[in-house]
Formats: sequence, C-alpha cells, structure tokens
Amino acid sequence: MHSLRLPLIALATVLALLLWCFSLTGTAPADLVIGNGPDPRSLDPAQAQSVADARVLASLFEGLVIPDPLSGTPAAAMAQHWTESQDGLRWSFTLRPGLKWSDGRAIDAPDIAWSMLRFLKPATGARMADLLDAVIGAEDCRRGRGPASAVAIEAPDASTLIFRLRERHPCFLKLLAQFPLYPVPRHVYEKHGAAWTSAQHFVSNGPFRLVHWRLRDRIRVERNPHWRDAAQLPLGSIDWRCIDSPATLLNLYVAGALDIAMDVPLSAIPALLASPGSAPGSDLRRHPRLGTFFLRMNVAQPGFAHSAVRRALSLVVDRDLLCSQLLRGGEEPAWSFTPTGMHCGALPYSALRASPLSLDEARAELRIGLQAQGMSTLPAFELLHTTDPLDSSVAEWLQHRYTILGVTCKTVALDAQSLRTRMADGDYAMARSSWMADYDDASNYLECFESSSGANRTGWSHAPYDALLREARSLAGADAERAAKLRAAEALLLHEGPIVPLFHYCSRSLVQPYVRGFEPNPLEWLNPAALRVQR
Amino acid sequence: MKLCVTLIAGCAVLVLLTPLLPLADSTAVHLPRALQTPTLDIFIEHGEPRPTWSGPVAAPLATLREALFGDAQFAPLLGTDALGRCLLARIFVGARVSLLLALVASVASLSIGALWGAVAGMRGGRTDQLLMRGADVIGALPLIFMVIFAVALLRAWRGAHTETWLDQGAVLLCITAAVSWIPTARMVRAEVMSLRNATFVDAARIAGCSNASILRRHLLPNAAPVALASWTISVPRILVLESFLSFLGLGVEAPGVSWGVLLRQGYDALTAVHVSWWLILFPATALAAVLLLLGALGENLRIRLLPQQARGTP
Amino acid sequence: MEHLPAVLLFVLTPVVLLVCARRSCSARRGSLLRRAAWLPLTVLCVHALSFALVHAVPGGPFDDDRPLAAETRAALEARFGLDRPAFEQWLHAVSGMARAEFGPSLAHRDHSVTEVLVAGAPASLLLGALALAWTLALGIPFGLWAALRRGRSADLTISACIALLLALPTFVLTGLLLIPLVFWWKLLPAAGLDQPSAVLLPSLCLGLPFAAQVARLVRSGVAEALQGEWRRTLVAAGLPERAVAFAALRLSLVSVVAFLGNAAAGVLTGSLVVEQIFAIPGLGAHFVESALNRDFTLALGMVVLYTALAYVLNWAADLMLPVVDPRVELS
Amino acid sequence: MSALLEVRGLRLEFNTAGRSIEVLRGVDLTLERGGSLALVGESGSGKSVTAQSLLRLLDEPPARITAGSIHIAGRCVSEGPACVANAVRGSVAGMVFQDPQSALHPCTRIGAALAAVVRQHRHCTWREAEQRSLELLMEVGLDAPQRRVEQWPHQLSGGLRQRVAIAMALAGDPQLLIADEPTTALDATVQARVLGLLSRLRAQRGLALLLITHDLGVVAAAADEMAVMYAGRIVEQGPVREVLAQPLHPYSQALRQALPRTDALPRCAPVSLRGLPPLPEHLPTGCAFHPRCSHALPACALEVPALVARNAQHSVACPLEGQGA
Repeated sequence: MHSLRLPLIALATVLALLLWCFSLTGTAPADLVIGNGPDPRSLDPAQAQSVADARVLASLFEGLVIPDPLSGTPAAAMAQHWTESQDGLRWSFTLRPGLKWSDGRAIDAPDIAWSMLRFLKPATGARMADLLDAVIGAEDCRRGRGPASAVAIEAPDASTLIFRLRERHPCFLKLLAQFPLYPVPRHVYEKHGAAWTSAQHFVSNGPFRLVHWRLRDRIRVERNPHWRDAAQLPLGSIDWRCIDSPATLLNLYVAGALDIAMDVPLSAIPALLASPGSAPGSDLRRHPRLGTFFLRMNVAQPGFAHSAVRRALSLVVDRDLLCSQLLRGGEEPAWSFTPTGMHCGALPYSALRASPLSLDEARAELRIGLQAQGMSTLPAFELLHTTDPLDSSVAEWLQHRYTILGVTCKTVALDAQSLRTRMADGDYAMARSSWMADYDDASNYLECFESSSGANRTGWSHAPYDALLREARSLAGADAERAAKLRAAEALLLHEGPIVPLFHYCSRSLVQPYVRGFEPNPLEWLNPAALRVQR
Repeated sequence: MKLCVTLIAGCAVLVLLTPLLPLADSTAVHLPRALQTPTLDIFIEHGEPRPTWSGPVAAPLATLREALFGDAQFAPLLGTDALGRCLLARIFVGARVSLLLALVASVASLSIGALWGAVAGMRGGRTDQLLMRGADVIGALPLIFMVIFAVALLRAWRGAHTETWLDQGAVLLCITAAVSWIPTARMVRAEVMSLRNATFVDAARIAGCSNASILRRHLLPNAAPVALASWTISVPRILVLESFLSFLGLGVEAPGVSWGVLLRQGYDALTAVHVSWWLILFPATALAAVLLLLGALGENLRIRLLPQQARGTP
Repeated sequence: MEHLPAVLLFVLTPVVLLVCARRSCSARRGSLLRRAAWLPLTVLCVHALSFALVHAVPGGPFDDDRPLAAETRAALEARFGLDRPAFEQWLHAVSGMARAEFGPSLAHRDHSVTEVLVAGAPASLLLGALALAWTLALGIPFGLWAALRRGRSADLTISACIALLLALPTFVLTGLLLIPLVFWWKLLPAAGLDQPSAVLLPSLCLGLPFAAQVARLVRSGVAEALQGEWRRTLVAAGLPERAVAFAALRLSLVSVVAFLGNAAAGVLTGSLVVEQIFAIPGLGAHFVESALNRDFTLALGMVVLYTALAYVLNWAADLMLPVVDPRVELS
Repeated sequence: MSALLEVRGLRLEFNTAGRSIEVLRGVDLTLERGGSLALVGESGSGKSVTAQSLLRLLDEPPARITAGSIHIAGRCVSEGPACVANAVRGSVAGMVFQDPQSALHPCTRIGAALAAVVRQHRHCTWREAEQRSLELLMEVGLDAPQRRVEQWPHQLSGGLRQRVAIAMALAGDPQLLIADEPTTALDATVQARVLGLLSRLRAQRGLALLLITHDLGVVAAAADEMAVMYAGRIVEQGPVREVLAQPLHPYSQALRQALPRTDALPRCAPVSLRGLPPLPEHLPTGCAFHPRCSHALPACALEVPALVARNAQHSVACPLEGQGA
C-alpha cells in the first residue's frame, strides 16, 4: 500500500489548498455595492490619482470642506465655519468640536496643519503638490528650497487653522475640498511610516473606515462610529468593487451584483437608450462632466507652426457627427476647451464657442497656413492615441475625416506610458489628450496652456494669452471681470491654439432604483454619506 | 489529406484574391449601422465606399474588381462591428495579416531552428553541448512573459523613435520567430546526429566525399522532411501566438486588423445588454477552422514524412 | 551583509547541491539534486534578463498625465530606490528576492509586491487547480471511452471534439462558451468570484483544451496498451472488462503525467486571459499591466514567481512519473 | 458425466479488410477431468488460435466462430458474445501464455495483480486475498513470497514471471489449465523446472492440462495424450506413447522424424520436413498436407479425409492410416 502514500499526500494538500481558496470566494455582501473602477493607486490621499480613487477616498476621509455637487460651492465638513480677510490673503478655519479619527483619537488643528505640510514635502511625492502654491512658502517647500516651518499654515490653538496666501486666489476654498488635502493621521504615520495605508493600520476621519482591500476585487468600508455624524449615516457598509472594464461592470450590474455601476461601456449605450422604460435602460443616469477630450498639436512639427493650419485641422472636424454617431453616450460636442457647466468663482462661466469651418473654408485656411510656411501640402503626420477602444475608434474616425480635407494622417496606438513619454519629449505631431477639472473653475482649464505650464506640452507660447490669464488671476474676487478675461483668453486659444477639442465627457452610471442620494454631477463626485438604500 | 490540402489551398487563394472580391471597405466607419446583426437579406449593395488597395499584386486585382463588379459589393453578411464596419471584409483583411505573419515568422523560425540544430548536430561535442544547453535555457524561460516584456519594450522603443523600420508587424514577426524555433532546432539536431552516424554517411566518407558534399548530398535531403514537418507544426503555433498577443493588446494594433484584434474588439463590444455574438463567433470560427486544417495537414505530413516517429509520439 | 542571503541562495546552494549530485551514488537522488540546484540558477537568469528588459523600456513609473515637479519625481525615485545605478538596483533586487521581498509595488503603492502576489494567489491557484481538475476529470474518462469504443460512433464524436478543442485557443473557446451560457441562458455569472459557481466557467474554459490533449493521450495510450500481452492474461484469469480497461488506463497515465507539467505551465499562461475576461482577482492580469505601467518591481516579482512555479510544476510532474510507471527511472 | 473439455467441429475465421480467412476447419478435442492433452503442430497450424478460442480470447471481430461448439465443464462457451466465457475464465479454466516478458501488467505489483484475480473469484477482503496470493506464490514455488508481492514484474526473471503467471491462472482454482507454449521463451533448465511444476500441480490439484507446444520433447514429458494439428484440423489424436512410437499420419511421422533422437545412431540425422506449411488463405484442396506428403494419392487432392478411429484411443485423418510408413 505504500505506493499510494505520495499521491495521497499530494491529494490532501491539493484539497486543503482548494478549501482555502474557496473560503475566499464567499464574502457577505455589503449594504451597498458600487462598481467603481480600477484599484486605487493608493489610499494615501497624496498618492491617489483618478476620479475613481477620489470616490473611495471620499468615503474614508473628509477635508476641511467638502464640495457640494449641486451648488458648486464647498460646504462645511471638518471646519465648522471660516472667515476670509478683506484682502483675501488670510483664511481662518474653526474646527468642529469633538472631531475624532476612526480609532477614537481626537483630531486637532495642529494635526491638520502637519498633514498639509506632509503633503507639501517632496519626500511624500504628492502628485498634485502644487495645489497649495498660493500659500506663502508652499512652493519653496515642495520644491525643497525652503523649510516646512516657513509655510504659512498655522494652528494657533486646537481648533483654529490659519492659511496665509501670497496672492489672492480665486477659488481657494475649492482647492481645500480636493482629495489630496484630506488629513492624514499623524500618530499612525509616525508609528508605521509608509505602511500606514495597509488595512491593519489604516485610520481615517471620514464617514466610513477601511475593513479590507483585496486587489482587483473590492475595498470594503464600514460605518466609522467615531465620525461626527455617525448616528445619521444610513449605510452600514459599502463595497467598492475594483473593476477596470466597463463591460464587466455592466454585466455585473445586469446580474444584480452591483447597486451602482460608475461607468457604462459606450457600445452598450444605444441598447440601453433603446429600452428607456425597463431595467437596465431605465437605470441609466447621464450627466455632463467637467472633462474634455481633445487633441494636442505640436507646433514644432513641420506644417503645424502656423495657426491657420491648426485652425483648419481643428474646425473642419464635425464634432456633432462624432458625438451623435460615433460616441452616442451623451457626450457633448466640444466647440470650446472649457466644458459647459463650468463656473468662474461662484458665477457660471459660459465659454465662447468656436464656429465650425465649412470644407471650403478649411481648405482655404490650410492653403494660407501652408503658403506662409512655404509648403504646398501638409506632410503626412502621425496621430498618437492609446490602445483604449474608445481612443482607437475616435482616431480611426478622425483619420477617415481628414482624408476629406486631403490630409494624410496615420494613427499610431501606444500604451499610455509611451504616449506620455512622447508627449513630454515633444516627439509627436498630433496626440490624443484629455483634461479633467480638479475643481470647478475655468482657470483650472485655461491655465494648462500658459507658456509656463507643465501641462502645455505643445510648444505653443503666446504672450497675449499669458497676459490675459495673469490679469484674470489678479482679479480674484471679482468673478464677472475675471470671467470676461478668461473668455477672451479662450477665444484666443481656440483661434490660435494648438488644440482640437473634440467632446466634453459625460458621466454614465447605472443606479438601481432603490438607491437614494445619488446625485449625478459634473465632477463625478459621490457623497457616500448621503447614499441610502430604500427597498 | 487531399481534402485538407484542397481546403488550405482554397483558403490561401481566397486570401490572396481578397482585393478581387466585392467586399466592403474594411476601414469604412459607418456609424448608423453599428453592431448590425448578420443578415441574409441583401447580397449586393451599391454606392458604398470601396476599399483602397495598394501593392504590386493587390492594386491590379482591385482594378480588375472594379471592372468586374463596379460599385457592387456584399452587404455586411456577417454583421458589423461597433463602428459599423463590415465584419466579413474585416475577416478577409485580417486573414491576410494573420496568415502572412504566421507564414513569414514560421519560415524565419524554421531557418533559425534548422541552422541552430544543424550546426549543433554536425559539430557535435562542445559546440553541441553549448548550443543545446542554450536552447534548453531559453526553453525553460516562461516565454510568454518574456514576449510580453519584449513587445512592450520594442513598442516603447518604437514609440520613442518615430522613423524606424521597426513597425508593429516587424516587432511581432521578430518576437514570434525568436520564441518558436526551439522545437525545430531539437528535431533537426536529432535527425542530423542520427544521419551523421548512419552507415551510408560513413560509406560516403570512406569513399572520400568532402564534408560539404556529404552535407549537401546526404544530410540536407534527409533532414529536409524533419524540417518541413516541424514547419507545418510551427505555422499554427505562431498563428495562435499572434492572435494571443493581439488579443492582449500587444500584437497588431488598431486600426490594423488581424484575427486576434477582431476577437479583442468582439470581447470589448460584448455586453449583457447587447450580445453581439457574431463579433466573436465568426472570427473564432475562421481562426479555429484554419488551425484545424493546418493541424490536420501537419499531422498528415508528419505521418508521411516521418513514418518512424509517427507512431511513437502522440 | 545585506547580500548574504542572496549569496547563500544563488551561489552556495546550487554549488553545494551540484557537488552532492556528482557525489551521490543513486542516480535518482543525483538528478533530484541537480534539478534542485538549477532552480535558483534559472530564477536568477530569468530575473536578470527581465530586469534588463524592464529597465530598457523608456518611460518610468511616475509619468503621469500631470507632469510631476522635478523635485517630487526625484523624491519618489529616491523612495523607490530608482535613483541608484542599474547594477546596484539589480543587486538590491536580487538580495531582496533571496528574502522573498520584491519591494513595494510602484503602481499599487499601498502594497508590497509580496502582498500583491499573496492577494492574487488564491484566486489564480483555485482557477488553475480547478482547470487541472477539469483536465483530468474530462480528459481521462472521455479518452478512455473513446479508446474502448475505438472506431465506433462514440470514438468518432470524441475524436472530433478533441480535434476541435485542440484548435481553439483559450480566448476563443471562452467567447464561444461565454455567449450562450452566460448571456443567452444566464446559467452562470459573467464575472467576479462572489459565488462558488463563478469559477466553473473560467476554469472550464481554461481546462478544456488541456482536457482535449489529455483525452487524446489517453485514447492513444489505452489503445496501444490494450495491444499488450498482459491483457490476455488478465482476461483469461477472469477479470472483467472494467478491470482490464483500468489496467490499460494505468499504462496510459505515464504520458498524461508527463504532459501535466506542460499543462500546468499552460494553465498559468492561460489564466492571464481568462482572469482578464472574467474579471477574476487573480495574478494573471497583473502581468500585462505591470509591464505596461512600468511597475518594475511587480513585473519582476511576477516573472520570478511564474518561472519558479513552472519549474516546480514540471519537476513535480517528473517526480510523479516513477510513481505512475515503476519502469521509469529518473534520469 | 461429460468430459471437462469438449470441442466439436469448431470452425473459426478471421474477417479482415473484407476477406474472411478460415483458420480452424473443424477441430474436435476431448479432454477428461484430470487428463492432459498436448496439442502439437508447426507454427501457423492453428494450435494457439484453438487454445485462445476456447476462452474466447480472440478479438471478435475480426475473429468469428462460424460452426461447432465448445463445452467446458458442461458450459457452452461458443454461443453468444465473448463475455459468456467469463463464467469459465479463471474459475474453470485458467490459461498461461508463451511470453512471460509481457504477460504481466508492467505497472502492477505482483501481490496486487494476484490479489485482484483472487478477489474476482472469491468474495473476500483484500487482506485475505493477499494471504491467498502468498499461498499461491508458494505453491508455484517462489521463494520469499513476502518479498515478491512487493516487487514489480520487471524486477523478476523470466522463469519467475512464468510462475507468477501460472499462479494467476490458478488463482480461481480452475479444473483445467491451458498452457500455450509455456516454456518456449524460457531457457532449457528453467523449461524443465516449469514443466516439473506443471506436473506437480496436476498431481496435487487434479488439474486437467491442455498443453500447446511444438516441442515433442515437452509433449513426452508432460502429457498423456496428444493431438496433432495441421492447417486448422486435427490430423491425428491418441495417447502420447502410441502416437510417438507409431505415428500414423504422414505429418506426424514427419514431425517425429524431425525430432533429434538421443537413442538413435549418430548418422541417423533428423530429417526436416520439406516445404512450408500452407497459408490459411491459400489452402490446397482435399487433404491440406498432400502437396508436402511423400505418400500422397491422387484422391488426396480431392477429398478431405475424416478423422477415423484406429482403436479406442487412437484416430487419424489419413486414408493410408500409417501404411505408407
């Protein structure tokens, strides 16, 4: 019988292994399951990256203020109230009494100040460290040129936080609502260092606290009993499902595994719209987003130096056709760079719309531009895009459109990293790009194409444009005048600029009818504390 | 066997003569009819854009097509994809890419493998040890992962250097050829070794033939069947590798079309609310049919060319 | 001192094992030791090669839509040790590997590579083990059935299915099964790993091509085994058909076990695709992603893990051979 | 009470590639309980086919019994599907084959192989079956059976393997042992020992033995009666002593002469039979032996001679009935 011993041991091992694996398949469902997006890059607010990351963070943390999706102006969160000095250079926040971390420890103002300084330090490697540049000493600190003690963020007592700005900022409050500025628990950070984000150490101050995070599967959060409003919180737990593919989100939603799907594949939209009366078609919620899909043109490339050529390439593209026929997901044709629904300070900002060119006009513009450069035809160029299916389809569609203008372009699919590298190196002629608003202000958009901006990457430098933006900044507080300047700058950008805005994104989500408190909004912001289930 | 050869030849002819067929333009985006289900209603359509063909063979054929069919063309019999492009036309165009790539890459891998194996087998001794140990090490690597890295690397490199000869086809070709020559090398080496020690080679050597003439007169003709048999096996393998890479988004890239790309796009379009089964079924059928035929052909050839081996190995 | 475990593992252990292998009198133990010695060497080779490949790829892990300030980038690079010379980085990585530490993942910054691997392993293992279970559970009975009914309709049907399945790559087969079973008849969940039934289809898709291969091996193996003289002895001794068939199966298992090593490696590769299609939280998807995201550390960890796994599985299959067939001596 | 083995007019053909070839053309055999019969003939004469057809071991198709009957211990084996023979296989009749090299399953330990057969025939536990296997191995003369049961077939020598094969054939306690050239593949000393074992088993168990061989020496050593087969028919049957001393059929005479004789004068060399045995698909008409027969009459080419009893035990199928000798 001993010939059987080895196989038996092997069999037993395999069985044990299988049991262990199976034990991982069944997890009790949370009160609400939200199909989100890919895994967050990090739960450290300074490291998080995407809108999807921000949603998860919003359930775990809260800032001094939180964005109110409906009004567009931030609402009180950790801060009970705040005052702005007459000249707009000194902001003083008073914290709510009795704020606590999720481990029960009290939060005081020095904690928050420390957290802001940590965010600024180069060693943290915060992606959006320039958010606080308006604060005195912040830029020097994040560039490693000045000490953290020189940054003008002060906590004179346990419940007061004071920011002093070097210049007036048009939307400082909106900045403070950004997720990278969520407070980080100093006591945990100092104990565990970079490992503070692991599930067993994780401490936060938001409505929910982290239970576990299984990569590529889910992040489970449950009600934080120490949160200021914990008693009023309708949900006991939320599962953030980490799923990259919108098609999978839809399939899971249809199968009833998700209560909210935060994205819907474009290809399914027509089918969903075709059945508006019944699920899942009736669950589709669409809302314009503050995000623009556009093409960058490299002005250093042969033929692209003259604005007439760029104008022709931009304004001949029929965005209406693109949106109505190719995308069909509710995207809005982009005749301006800033999306509609944008604000300028507290005022709504309505961008100037460029007017499309007819084919003949476009040909004429092209000819003028080329003649000015001593060329007869535009050399064939490459249109770089990512391997994302939507990107590829848009690129293929554009390639087809440009042949009508007599321009040859070759589409080249690259992975996102390569595309970024080539754009950063200026090694491209035309490339797909997108910009998502960090906060709801037109300046957040238009400042991308200032000569000095790192987001420019087109080689386009236009003194009048820079001047207009500078003037707009100096007008902080006077929203109407500022909006006028911004509108003028935008008109310049559309006429001279190196971009082809194609469409403004649209958020698409599927929400089960029994889910309440889901308010579609331009920032794709989700207030987890407001969500509830009413069956 | 005869049936198999006929069918493969038929496929090849069909693929070669694609420009002659009244197919729709495989790149023509026609959004209003996106994701149209397969139809049997209309066979001929007029007034659609016609595909453009370039190249020494394709262009005259396309002209001939103009003369034969004018602007008549097949309706999207197999349905359309998410951009309203005719799947039938795309399968044909994809076949050209997939099959050509598999063919060229397999010839390349055959030459590498045959050379490697022949040198190892002829020289014997330390050279043989070195070469075959090298092949073993390469064979021990998790090749598919190396391939993924290499493709990402080469693509990034290509991304960084605009004007190079290294287009996506060349990248795929190099990679697939580079990872698929090892079995060929092993088979050729074994054959050459057994031949080298065969009596008739000894006889030739005693008769005073030079090494070169032995190689030319005796070894090559006798090793050729082995090489040919291994080649027929490597074609479908490379075809699968190509479609696998394209499927992962690492092979042929849109707007390029290969069967792997078509399948990838099929999966991308497939959702619970709109089950576009044809986008997966038809490319899959095409791929499976060709693989089946090539597999059967390979098996037949192996039995014919290497009767002594055919029984032993499964 | 930092490099001591690495030296121990990658230099001393193979040398000692190889010397022992040379000295050992039993051929079996010798080959066992030699195999064991080659494992760290293979892993080291693969690691070096992948390290070179990964670092040759332009674009770093910190490129972003929003360009980072130079100081921030420098700080991040210092944090992840990317500012050091490549050779030093490699040495560091190797000595980390010897302690089963691959450092923090660059794309999943809250997790170390080891954590990522451990988190993904259960799902992948479950999938792989089930796929192998399907492979054997379908391949052996059908192969046996076909062999016993050789030339009759059952055999022809099974042989046709085998040929078809062998021609279908995993990702093609998955689509063909997914559409009817999940989308039309809604029998099985489309994605995830929430209920046990969710692993059925992915593992089936993964296992079927290998099951076909096994069925083919069993079919020809049993048919060949039944030609053996021993069969008459058993029949004449009055053993029933069933016992004879099992005895024949026993003989054909040699080739099946020899194939299982390959199959296990194939399952690892195939899970890449299946996990992607079914959104299974396994390891497979990290592979392509880490290469594309320039997540150097995770990519290296994956390569090392997969190499070692493939090696060990192949080795295990070889070790199983003498158990199945006593005539086989390890060589 | 009927004989243990009774074969009457057995005809058997092979159907391959659309052609049918008749290899047994009316075989008659009788073996009493405890008796021993040797079936003798050249290769291709149909002895092995006869032996295998007794237990229906031939693959059907291509083999097919077209006429005649086989009764073993009163049970009809020839009618119906091959599995009807299951009733007698092992339990009534055991069989040993020529090549001990391949006669044992290579991947089963000796003990397990024997125990499986034991368990097939008596309802007992594995432990009892193992115990019985040890006894059987002892009975066939294996030393240290405790060690042997753990061994694999490839670890045993040819003679030992043949003994194991005999033990397997005996595991069901049969009354009849069919031994198909049991000693051909063994060297001379081992051959003698195996034959001794067979005789001993016959004596101890009261076994009947059907011995198939081409070796008249083996016949003389191990059998009481013999039947001479030629081209699918029995041409002569009788007590070994009588047939060997006074063969009646010209074929038997030729076989007898082909045997080297130890008692003969040195110059009386063995005379080999001229010609080759006929192929079953090209059988001559009439007596199949007539083209090779030195005494053939014209009538021999026309008519198939019937087996005629010469005396109570001895019968022959030749019109000359030994007169030609």
